[in-house]
Amino acid sequence: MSAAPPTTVVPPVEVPAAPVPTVGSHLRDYWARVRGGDMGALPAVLGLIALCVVFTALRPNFMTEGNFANLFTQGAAVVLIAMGLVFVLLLGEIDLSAGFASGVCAAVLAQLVTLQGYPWWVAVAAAIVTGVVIGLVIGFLVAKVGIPSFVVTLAAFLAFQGVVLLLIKGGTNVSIRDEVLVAIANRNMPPWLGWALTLLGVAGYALVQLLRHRNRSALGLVTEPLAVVLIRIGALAVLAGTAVYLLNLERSRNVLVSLKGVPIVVPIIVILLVVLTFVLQRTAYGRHVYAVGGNREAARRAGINVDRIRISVFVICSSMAAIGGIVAASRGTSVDANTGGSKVLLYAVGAAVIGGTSLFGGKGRIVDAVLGGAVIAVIDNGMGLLGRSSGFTFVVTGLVLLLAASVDALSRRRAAATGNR
Amino acid sequence: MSAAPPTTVVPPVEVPAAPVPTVGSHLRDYWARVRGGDMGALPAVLGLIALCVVFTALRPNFMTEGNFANLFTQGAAVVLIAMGLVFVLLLGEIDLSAGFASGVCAAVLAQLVTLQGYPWWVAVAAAIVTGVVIGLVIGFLVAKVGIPSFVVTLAAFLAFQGVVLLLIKGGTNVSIRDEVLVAIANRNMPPWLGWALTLLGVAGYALVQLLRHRNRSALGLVTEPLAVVLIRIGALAVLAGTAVYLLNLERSRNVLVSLKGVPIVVPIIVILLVVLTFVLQRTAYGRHVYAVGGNREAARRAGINVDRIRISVFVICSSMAAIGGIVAASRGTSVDANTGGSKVLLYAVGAAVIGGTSLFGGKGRIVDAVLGGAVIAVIDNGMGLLGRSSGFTFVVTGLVLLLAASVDALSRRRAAATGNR
Amino acid sequence: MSATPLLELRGIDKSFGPVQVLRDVDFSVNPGEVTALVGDNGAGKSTLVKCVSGIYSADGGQVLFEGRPVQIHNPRDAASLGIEVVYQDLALCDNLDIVQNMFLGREKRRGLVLDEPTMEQMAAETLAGLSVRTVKSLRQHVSSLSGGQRQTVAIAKAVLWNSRLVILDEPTAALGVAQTAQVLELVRRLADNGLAVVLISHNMNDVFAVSDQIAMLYLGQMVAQLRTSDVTHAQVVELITAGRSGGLGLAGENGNGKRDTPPTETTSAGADR
Amino acid sequence: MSATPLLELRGIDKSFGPVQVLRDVDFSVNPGEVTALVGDNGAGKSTLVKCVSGIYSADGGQVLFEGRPVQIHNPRDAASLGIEVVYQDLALCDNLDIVQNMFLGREKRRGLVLDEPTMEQMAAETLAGLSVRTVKSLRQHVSSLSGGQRQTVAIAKAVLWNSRLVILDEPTAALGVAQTAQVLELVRRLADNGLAVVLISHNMNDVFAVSDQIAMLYLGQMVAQLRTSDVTHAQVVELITAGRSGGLGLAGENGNGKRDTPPTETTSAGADR
Amino acid sequence: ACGDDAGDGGGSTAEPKIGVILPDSASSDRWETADRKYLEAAFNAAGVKHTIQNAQNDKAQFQTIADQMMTDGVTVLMIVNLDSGTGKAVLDKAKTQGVLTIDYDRLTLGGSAEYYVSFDNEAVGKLQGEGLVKCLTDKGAKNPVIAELNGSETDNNATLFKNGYDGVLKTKYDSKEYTKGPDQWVPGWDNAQAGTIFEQMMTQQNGKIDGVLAANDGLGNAVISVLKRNKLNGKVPVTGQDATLQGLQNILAGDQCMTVYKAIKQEADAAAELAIALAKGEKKAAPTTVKDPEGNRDVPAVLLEPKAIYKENVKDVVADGFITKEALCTGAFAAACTEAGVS
Ligand SMILES: Nc1ncnc2c1ncn2[C@@H]1O[C@H](COP(=O)(O)OP(=O)(O)OP(=O)(O)O)[C@@H](O)[C@H]1O
Ligand SMILES: Nc1ncnc2c1ncn2[C@@H]1O[C@H](COP(=O)(O)OP(=O)(O)OP(=O)(O)O)[C@@H](O)[C@H]1O
Ligand SMILES: [Mg+2]
Ligand SMILES: [Mg+2]
Repeated sequence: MSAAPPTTVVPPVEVPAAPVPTVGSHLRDYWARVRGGDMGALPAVLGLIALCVVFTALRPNFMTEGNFANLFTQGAAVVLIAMGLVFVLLLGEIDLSAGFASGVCAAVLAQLVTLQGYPWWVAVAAAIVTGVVIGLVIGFLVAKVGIPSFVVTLAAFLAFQGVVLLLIKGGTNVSIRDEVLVAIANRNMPPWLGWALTLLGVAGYALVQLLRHRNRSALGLVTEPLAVVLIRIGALAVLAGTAVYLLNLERSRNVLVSLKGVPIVVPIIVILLVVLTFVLQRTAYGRHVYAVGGNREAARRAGINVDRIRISVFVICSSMAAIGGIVAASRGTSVDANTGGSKVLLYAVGAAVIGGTSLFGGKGRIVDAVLGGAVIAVIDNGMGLLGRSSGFTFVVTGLVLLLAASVDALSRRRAAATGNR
Repeated sequence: MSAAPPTTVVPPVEVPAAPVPTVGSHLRDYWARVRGGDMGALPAVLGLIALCVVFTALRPNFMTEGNFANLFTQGAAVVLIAMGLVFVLLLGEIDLSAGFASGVCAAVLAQLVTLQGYPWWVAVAAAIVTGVVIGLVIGFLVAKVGIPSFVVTLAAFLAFQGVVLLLIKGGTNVSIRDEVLVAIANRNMPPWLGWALTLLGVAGYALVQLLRHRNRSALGLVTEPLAVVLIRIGALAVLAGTAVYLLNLERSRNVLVSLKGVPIVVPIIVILLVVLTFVLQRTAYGRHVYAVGGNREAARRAGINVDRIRISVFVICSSMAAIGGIVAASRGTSVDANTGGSKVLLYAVGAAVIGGTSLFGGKGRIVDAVLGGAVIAVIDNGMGLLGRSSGFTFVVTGLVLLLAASVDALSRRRAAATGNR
Repeated sequence: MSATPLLELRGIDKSFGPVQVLRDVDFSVNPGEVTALVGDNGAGKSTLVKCVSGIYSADGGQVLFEGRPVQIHNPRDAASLGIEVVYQDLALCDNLDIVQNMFLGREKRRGLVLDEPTMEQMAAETLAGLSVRTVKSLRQHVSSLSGGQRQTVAIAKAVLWNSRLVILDEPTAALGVAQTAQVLELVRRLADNGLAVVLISHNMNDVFAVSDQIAMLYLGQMVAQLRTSDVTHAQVVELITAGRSGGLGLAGENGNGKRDTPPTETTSAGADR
Repeated sequence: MSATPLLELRGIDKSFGPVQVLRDVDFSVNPGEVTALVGDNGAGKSTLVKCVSGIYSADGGQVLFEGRPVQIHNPRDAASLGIEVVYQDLALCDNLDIVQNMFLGREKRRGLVLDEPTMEQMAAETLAGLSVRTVKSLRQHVSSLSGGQRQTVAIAKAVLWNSRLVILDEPTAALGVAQTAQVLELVRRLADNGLAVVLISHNMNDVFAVSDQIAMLYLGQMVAQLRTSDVTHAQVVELITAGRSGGLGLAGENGNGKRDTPPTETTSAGADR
Repeated sequence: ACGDDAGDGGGSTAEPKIGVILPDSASSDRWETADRKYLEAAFNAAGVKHTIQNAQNDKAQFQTIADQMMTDGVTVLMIVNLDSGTGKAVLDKAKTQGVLTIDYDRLTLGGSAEYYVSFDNEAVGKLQGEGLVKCLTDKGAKNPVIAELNGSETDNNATLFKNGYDGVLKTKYDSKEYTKGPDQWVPGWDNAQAGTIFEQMMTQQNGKIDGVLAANDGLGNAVISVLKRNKLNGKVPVTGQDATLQGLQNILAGDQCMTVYKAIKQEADAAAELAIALAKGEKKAAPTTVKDPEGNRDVPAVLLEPKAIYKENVKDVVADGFITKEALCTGAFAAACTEAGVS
């Protein structure tokens, strides 16, 4: 060891065990992070609250149980498509065809269930399979052939419009009359079922959180204080409980019929939210999605099959588009050449981006799509209540969207200034 | 200098003067680069030629003087908007509102020239100023407030639809009857003028190229052999000459009227192409655009005013959108709520991307927009000749677009495999 | 020294477009030894490593692993042969945290679910062994790490696995005094445990301190591969900066000829010096 | 040694969210001298540099330039004061070529038009002075350069201008033997020409070879700033790894106390050793 | 796949060929499903060459198609304009090329077409207004609140429809018999958007909407699905237009009160007849003229009468061959069909 580092040999030092956090230190850290600009979902939530306050001030009807229920069914299709898009955006890719892919899948559904008379589950399965196939083809063209996803999905965007037209014979409106399919976006669960599912969900969450806490403590790793975990569980319980309570109130305006309960789409969205979040956060696959999005070359060097990941996200995206298409068809009780068209795609991408997903890949969560989708649904819902000319509505919608997004932007600017990126 | 690098002191060695290139070595190098996957504009040009061959085989009418002239006026608006978008894409930003921005500017034009009776040049100036203002606002929101450009321009996309509706009062459409404005996209130059401008252009190009060659040789820098420069000048002359010759043929199918000459939009596009290419390639500003797009942090550290660059590209983009809007208004001799809507934006972005511009910034040229725009114009033009149902047309358009893009993709895949990125 | 080298390269060529970067390169690595790969800036060291690890495909030549010819088309192939690489351009995912980066591509799981606690523990142990003291949390994104901390993470990532050949491309470039000592010690320990180690470094002190053999690249050509004990500091520097030193190295000055002593011989014979 | 330092930092604090990285740091740089800034990985050296060059804004403290307090909000402010920095994370634009990168932000022009031939010539001269031999063409994109070549470009870029203070953050980390020698010589030459130079390096040999003063950071605190002639190799290593050495450095072990000898004094007095 | 002659001689000597440009396929399904079919049939019967294309609601595309058709050598061009501006540009260009033109369904203001063939769009709106009044009267509604869901604000026909039904409803509003409720345009005739808009109308009115004037069957169906969600379907009368399969089924189910049937076959046949004549160099006399206020000329015109369809006369549409019984009377609708006398 002739001329190697001179004289002093320094003993290896342990990574310093961080001090055991307390509730207080936890909150202080959180506040320091927020002040440093690392705000997580906070801006989207604040934007949402601001919007609700404004619309309520302008139209008191905004804050009614009925309108609250409307919000869910109105936003459902966009949120579902946005959830799938998050995967694609996480890789820094784009899927412009997601809107019309949902149209194609809805058209397949309509073909089978209405025109050919198949039972609903065959049609639903066929629609989802269609979505999977679309995703496989797009993914193959992007990952294996190497055409930029913007171009592939622009081509698909055009082609799918044609496919919808061909499937539903040049633009007829095909009605969906199957009771099960119509129920998805138009019926509610009995109140007791809503409560039961809520209870189940909260209990499950509590179990997972507490187990995780125990596990980490047992291994001697740094953990949040138990109190923080409990507070989080409590918050979820209160939030979910309030929502279910409100949705279980009577909202019929007609004394003869009763209208209450949680809309059936809500548990569908919640379940998909949980499942997809699990996939992204707790499985190796999800980890690899983030890795490929963050640094594709590094992921490749780490031995990840990058092509497979890239194909898979398009499959997920198109499958979610299929589900979104089914919900849209259910809500409109019909499929036409516009299903999945017009603003659906831009709203879906917008939802993901407003929620905090980056178009450059590597950053984003499923819940972003839900929060961003909520922002967009609230804007559309509120603007609908104002009832002004289309020109006015367009302008104000644009401005409100901007406003909601600027809350987030200002927080991020702070982060950039202090060097936290 | 106690323990610094030991013993051998190596004398500084000159950067080896590369061997003086010959025509042969130049071609060999080019071929090695092409084989290595660095193909420049080649794939887009090949794709274009392939498309022309296919359409001519299907419909011999495709290859007529009349149709050749049509191509230019049909593609003009999209190409102009795409040229502006290249700047925005070079920074890795996006402008979803470019289409409707052109609509807004066209609406301003129509307002002034038709409804208020101002002379055409006032209206044109006002339209372009509108474009500049739009760009400033978007740029400010993106660069200074820090909202992602996708969100800002999505909001603008919505708002501008409303603005157009408000400006032209709902569903009415406003005719453009001013002769000068109508001429832009609908009239041709007298044949002699076409020849004169061509001559001027080719001579100017030759002058610049030869001067540059002399300059570099004088300083002893590596230069292309003179023969290569001359070949390039000759190729341009032949290409431009052929195009002008074809456009100067009689293409009227009515014996009573004559229809020949280069459409007036062509010199407009060519001049903008030259000016914007000059700005990007030969000025410090252009260099900074590439730098910010390649590595924003590095550009900032090099002392570039990144915010100013970011704002400026949106101004350029919206101004070009304004010009595109004017051309579209001229071609349609009217402005309505759909001007700049439907596929204009996607086609414009698609044009830039097909030409080789990256959505992630740092890579792209103005001529990409023209080549990509030509691909899209040819597809639309050719599909128009086929005359099939709209479902079929949509599907085939998508597929053809994909095909044209895959030429490029396959070449780039080769580049990636050999490590040339 | 074992009979067959673990890794042997024969006549590797590699061009980027018109530029030829590697020219007929031979190179061999024995298990249980540290083979240093040295050369001037731009000599082609990193390119050679990337050809071995499947990042680039070589234009010509043969790769033998344990004497058998192998095809390495991508990093997965390399990993399945037991080759681990620390790249000079570190290739970490900035959007992931330290633990996530260290286990990228080989996450520990329990059933479907990632086993985060185990990974966190293992990461902490490995990092502690590399003298990392200033990392505040293992859950920090690597984008917020200092240059040396990033490098340590990359090294820790490579040595976490049961590999047979570890290639380190300038691993200590950004490291502090104590960390460098730790890494060199680690390199030696790996070799002593029977692994083959390739160490690329510009620091001749480090190279002479830990290596058993030294391979010298000069402008894309392998000028010599010699036992460390058979050369001096000054000779190595001369070989990598001028291509030859005395009777060693390329035949002609700035040579385009073949080397006069084929490396397969020099490795065992040590040649004259 | 001149009376007022060219650059003086007083009580600089910097936190990233909940993590405090710099704590009450004092630092001064004299014109005509090479001041080495050393410290362990993650000590905060790069962060300190970035606070000076306007990449980060410090949370507290004062920056004095020629004795006058200045506000540096972004790299343009720093450049207009005559501060040039070579960053550890090199910050080159991969999509530009070598010449374009070297003149980025200060392009030479003739009227509106870029003066490419002049820039190409100047770049070639500067690079030749830094022993770069393997670069095939100055019109190569920097993405295709080797690690050392990239570093050389970054260094060449910083010394091309008439600056007053040059800060080099581990400039020789990826460089070969000859290139390192050239850069160290360049550093010395810059200082001899009256510029102030800050050199960050982990290589104590280099530090002792060229520096006039050494400033030592330990876990975000400045433990001492001393004349190079007043300390030994071993003392410096001990100071940066343990925070104190004999009477030097922080008062308490792993100290949270103030240093016992304020650096403004130590610079001139050299303290005991 | 084509042996056309290049057609690059003078216009008069060319072989007859008819080009048709349809406007879109999204605002209404008639263009692709009905017009294209009937026109094709008529042209084939007469044995003239033809090409029919759809501009997909894109003006630039519209002009491109027109250019392409002239390049392709059509001698008669029949257009459904997207707006008068582009329409006029196309017609004028055609004129300079010696191509004869027909305005189909939509009049190009200031244009130069030889004929105009259409339904009377204001009359359509009037039928819708009257239909709503009839249905409300049948229900015996007292001072009903009326919601209006207009078509796309950018579609001139939507404005004409609105003029028609507003003419009827305004007298009711003025006489305080009816109350004017929310009144909104649906961008791009988008049905999904229409659903949201109507749902918000309901919210805003606290559910107090007693009659809905929906401008076509698609919008009507969107309204009906919202009403169904609130279990109000059948209680609130909804109008429509186009006599689509969906609309007719909704009428049979009692969810929709009426639709307007436009005998597209008649319109197509009339237009085709004129076009074929023009192509063969004849010039037929038109039964009437329409005043073009902008071009200040009387355009020879064929105007067809729309027809209101209620449950009672759904059978007329089937009898006309517009919709087949098999398609209409599937499963659940068989009984309703019998009841309504569809055979
Ligand atoms: N993708 C590429 N395209 C073109 N040339 C390349 C590319 N990658 C590397 N080169 C060139 O190949 C040569 C060898 O590069 P390499 O990175 O292997 O050098 P190195 O020996 O690792 O140098 P260093 O010590 O500086 O890291 C350099 O001259 C470099 O410019
Ligand atoms: N953006 C950031 N967010 C959070 N922590 C950061 C950030 N940047 C740096 N740090 C932390 O600050 C500390 C100092 O980092 P810095 O880069 O200044 O170290 P350094 O002295 O330059 O080390 P090296 O010798 O490894 O380059 C490190 O612990 C690092 O993890
Ligand atoms: Mg290297
Ligand atoms: Mg550092």
